[in-house]
Amino acid sequence: MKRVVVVGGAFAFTLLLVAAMRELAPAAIDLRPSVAAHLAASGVEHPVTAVLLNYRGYDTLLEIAVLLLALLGILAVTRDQGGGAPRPVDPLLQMLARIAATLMIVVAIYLLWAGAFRPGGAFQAGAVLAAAMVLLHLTGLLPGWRQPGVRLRWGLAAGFLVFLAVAAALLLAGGLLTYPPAHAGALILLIESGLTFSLGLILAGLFLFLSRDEGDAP
Amino acid sequence: MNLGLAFDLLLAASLLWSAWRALNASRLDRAIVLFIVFGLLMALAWARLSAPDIALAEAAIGAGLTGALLLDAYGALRRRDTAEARE
Amino acid sequence: MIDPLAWLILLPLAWATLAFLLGPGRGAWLGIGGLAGQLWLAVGLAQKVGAGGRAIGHSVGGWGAPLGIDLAADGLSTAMLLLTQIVALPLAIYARAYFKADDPAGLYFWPLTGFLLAGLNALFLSADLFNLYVTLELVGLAAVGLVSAGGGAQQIAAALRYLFATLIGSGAYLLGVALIYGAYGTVSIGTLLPLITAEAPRLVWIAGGLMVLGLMLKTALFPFHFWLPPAHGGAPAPVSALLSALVVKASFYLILRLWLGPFAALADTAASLTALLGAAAILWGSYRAIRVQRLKMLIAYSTVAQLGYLFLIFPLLSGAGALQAGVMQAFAHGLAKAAMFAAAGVLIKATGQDRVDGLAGAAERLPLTLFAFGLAGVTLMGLPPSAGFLAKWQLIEAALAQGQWLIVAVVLAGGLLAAVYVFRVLRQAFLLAPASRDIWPVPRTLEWTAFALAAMSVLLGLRGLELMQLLRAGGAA
Amino acid sequence: MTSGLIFAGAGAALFAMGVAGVLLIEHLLRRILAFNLMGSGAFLVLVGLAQHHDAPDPVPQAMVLTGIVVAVAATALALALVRRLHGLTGSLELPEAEDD
Repeated sequence: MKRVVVVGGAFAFTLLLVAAMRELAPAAIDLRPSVAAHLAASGVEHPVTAVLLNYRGYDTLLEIAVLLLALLGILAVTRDQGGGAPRPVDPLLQMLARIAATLMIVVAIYLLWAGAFRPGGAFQAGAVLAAAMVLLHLTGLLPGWRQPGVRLRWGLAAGFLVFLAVAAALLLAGGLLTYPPAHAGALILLIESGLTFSLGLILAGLFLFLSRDEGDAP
Repeated sequence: MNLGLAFDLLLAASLLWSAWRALNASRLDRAIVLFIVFGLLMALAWARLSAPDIALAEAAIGAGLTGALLLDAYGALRRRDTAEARE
Repeated sequence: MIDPLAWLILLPLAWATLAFLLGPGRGAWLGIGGLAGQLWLAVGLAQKVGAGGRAIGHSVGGWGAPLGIDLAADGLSTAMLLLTQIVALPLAIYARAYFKADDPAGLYFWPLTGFLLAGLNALFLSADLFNLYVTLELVGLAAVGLVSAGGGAQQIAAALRYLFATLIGSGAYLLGVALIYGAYGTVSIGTLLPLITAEAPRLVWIAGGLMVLGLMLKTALFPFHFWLPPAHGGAPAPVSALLSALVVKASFYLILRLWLGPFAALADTAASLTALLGAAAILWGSYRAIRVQRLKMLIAYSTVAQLGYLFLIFPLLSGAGALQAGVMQAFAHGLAKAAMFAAAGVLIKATGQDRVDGLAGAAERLPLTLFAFGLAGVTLMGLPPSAGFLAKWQLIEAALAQGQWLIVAVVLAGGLLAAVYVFRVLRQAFLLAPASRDIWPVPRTLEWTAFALAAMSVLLGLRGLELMQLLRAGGAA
Repeated sequence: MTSGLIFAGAGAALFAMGVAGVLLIEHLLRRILAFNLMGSGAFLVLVGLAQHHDAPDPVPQAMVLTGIVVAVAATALALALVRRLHGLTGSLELPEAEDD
C-alpha cells in the first residue's frame, strides 16, 4: 500500500514538475553579463572558478567546512578497531600503482594550475590526489589511518585554515572575502593550493578512516 | 529534431534506466556498479550541458570516490558477515 | 572596526578548527572563550540594530547581490543570533563538566559544536537561498555527528534516521532553490522580493511548497516528528539541549523568513493547514510526553509539542503581535528546554538510570536541579512571569483579535497538558527514596548552569519589551 | 525543446525516484544510493533549467560543484554510521525505533 502511494506520488510529482518547467518563460535576471564584466577584476579567467572562489567564494568556504565536518563526524562515529591493515599484493601491481600515483600527482598539479583559465581547479585536483592515495592504500603501500596524529590533523585542516585566514585578513582590511583586484589572482592561487592539498587528504581520509572500523563485531 | 537532441533524449533515458536498475538490482554489488555507471553517464550529461567542470568533478567525486566508498563498505560488510558465519 | 556579522561566522569556524588541531577531547576552554566572544558580538549587534531600527548588511566579496552573496541582520535574525549565543555559552560550560576526559561521546564534541554554531549563525545571517542550503547542511551534518558520537546501536540508529530525514529535507529545499533559479535567474532573497507575485508561474509555487515542506521535516513538525524523539532523547544531555533549543529553531526561522519575505504573496494558501499541524503537534507531543517511561524521551516529546506553538502563528501573521509571540516562544522554549535537558543530564548521572519512576529521592539530594527543572516547567506551562507566559499571552491576544478561537483553545489545552507531564516528573522526584537507592555526586557546575538557564527562561519575561523593540527593526514586523 | 529542458526533466524524475527510494527501501546501503540519485536530480534541474532557453550559465555550475562536494560528505558520514551499526548489530536495516 505504502509502495503504491509513494511510487504513484513520485510519478505524479514528476509529471507536474515537467509540465510546469515547459511553460516557464526566460528568467528575469541574467547573471552572465555581470559574471563576464567583472572577470578581469576577479583574478581568474575561467568564469566557473571566478564564481566559485570570488563572487560566491563564501559558499566554498562553508562547503570546505562541511567536508571537514563530515570527516570529524566519521572520526567521532567509527571506533579504531585496528582494521585497514594492508593485505599482501603482487609486487608488479605495486610498481604499477607507484607509477600511476606519480602520474596522478602530476595531473593534480596540472588541474590546479589549469583551473585559473579553463575547466579544472582545486576540487578536481584534490579528488585526483585522493584517488592516488586510495590506490596506494588498495595496493598495500599505504596503511589505513588509525588515529590522526598532530601532523595529519594539521594537513587535514591546513587548506581550510589558509582560506579562513585570508577571509579574516580581508575582513580586517575591508570586507569578508573582498579581494583587492591587484592581488586577487595570487590570493586565489594560494587558497586553491592549500585546498588541493587538504582536499586530497580529506577525501582520502573519508576512505581511509572508514576502513579502520573493521574489526570483529563486539 | 536534430541529432544532438536525439542523443540527449537517449542519454536522459539511459540515466533514468541505470538509476532505476541501481535501485532495483537484486544483488548489492551489481547495484553499486550500476550506480557508478550512472555517475559516468551523469558526467556525459554535464558535458552535453556545456559544464566540463562539473563533468570532471562528477567523474572523480560523484562516480569515482562515492563508488569507491560504497564498494569498500560493501566489501567490508561482506568480509565481516563471512567471518561471523565461519565462527 | 569590528563587523559583528562576519565575525559571528568566522569566530566559531576558527575555534572549531583549532579545537580539532588540539586533539580529541581538547578545546573546551577555547570553545567557552570563543562563545563568550560571540555573545559579546551578538549583544553589540543587537544594540546596533535596536538603536538604528533598521537592518545591517554586509556584501561578501564586495560584489553585492545578485552576483555576490549578501549577509543581512534585521530584528528577527538578530534575535535568533542572541538566543543562540545565550543558550550555547552556559551549555558549553555545562558540557566541559559533563564529558569525562576519555568519554568517547566527548572526543569530538568541541569541533563539532563549533561547526554547528558557525552553521547556525551563518544561517541566521544569510540572505541568499543557495548559501542557506549550504548552512542547512552544515547544521544538519554537525547535529548528526553530535548525536551519533560514541553511541550504542540505538543511538546510531537514531542518528541514521535523523540523517535521512535531514537529507531529504535539505534535498527538497535544494530542488526548490533550483526551480527558483530557473524561474528568476537569481537566488538572492533581496532581489527576489519584488519579483515573486501572486501571479508567479506554477513552478514557483511548487518550489515554495518543496522548500517549506523540506524545512518542516527538518523542524520535526507533526507528522514529520518521527525522527526527533529518538535523536534528541538518545544523545548525551548537552547535545540534546543544543539540538532541542537551537537546531530545530533554525529551520523554523527559515520558514518564517521565507513566509514573510519572498513567498509572502503565495503563503496565505497554506497558513491554516500549517496551524492545524501545529495544533496536532501540541496535542500529540504532550500526550506522548505524558505516557513515555524515559525522562529524556519525555523532554523530547515535549519539544515536539512546544514546536507546535511556533506554527500556530502563521494564520495570524497579517495582524499585530503574532511574530512577536513566535519569537518569544522560540526564546522561552530554547532556554527552558536547554535547562530541562541539562537538569535531566544531572538526574541521570546522579541516579545512574533514566526512567521517570526511578527518580524517587532526587529532590532531597539535588534540590537545585529539581528547582531548575521546575522553573523550566513553569516556562513551558506558560505561567507568569515567565517568557513562556508572555509568548502564550501574545499568541492568545493575536488569535482573539482575529477571532481564531480554535487557536486559543489549543494554547490553553497545551498549557494544561504541559503541567501534567512536568508534575509527573516532579512528583516522582519528591517521593522518598527507597533505602537501597544510591545517588552519586555530580559536579556542582552542572547544577548551576542548568539553574542559570532555567532562571533566564523565567526572567526573560520581564525583559520582553526590549526583545519586542528589537523585532521591529528592519521591517520584519 | 532544448538540451537544458531535457536534462531538467530527467533531473525531476531522478529526484522523485531518489525520494521514493529513500522512503521505501529498508536496506541502508541502497538507501544511500537513493539519496545520491536524489541529489543528482536536483543538480540536473539547477543547471538544466537555468539554460532552458539558451547558453550555459557559470553561476549554477559553480553551485552544483559545491553541491557535489556536500553530497559526498553526507554520503561518507552516512556510510560511517551504517558500518558502525552493522558492527554493533550485524544488520543493514534500522531496528524498530524505541519509542519510550
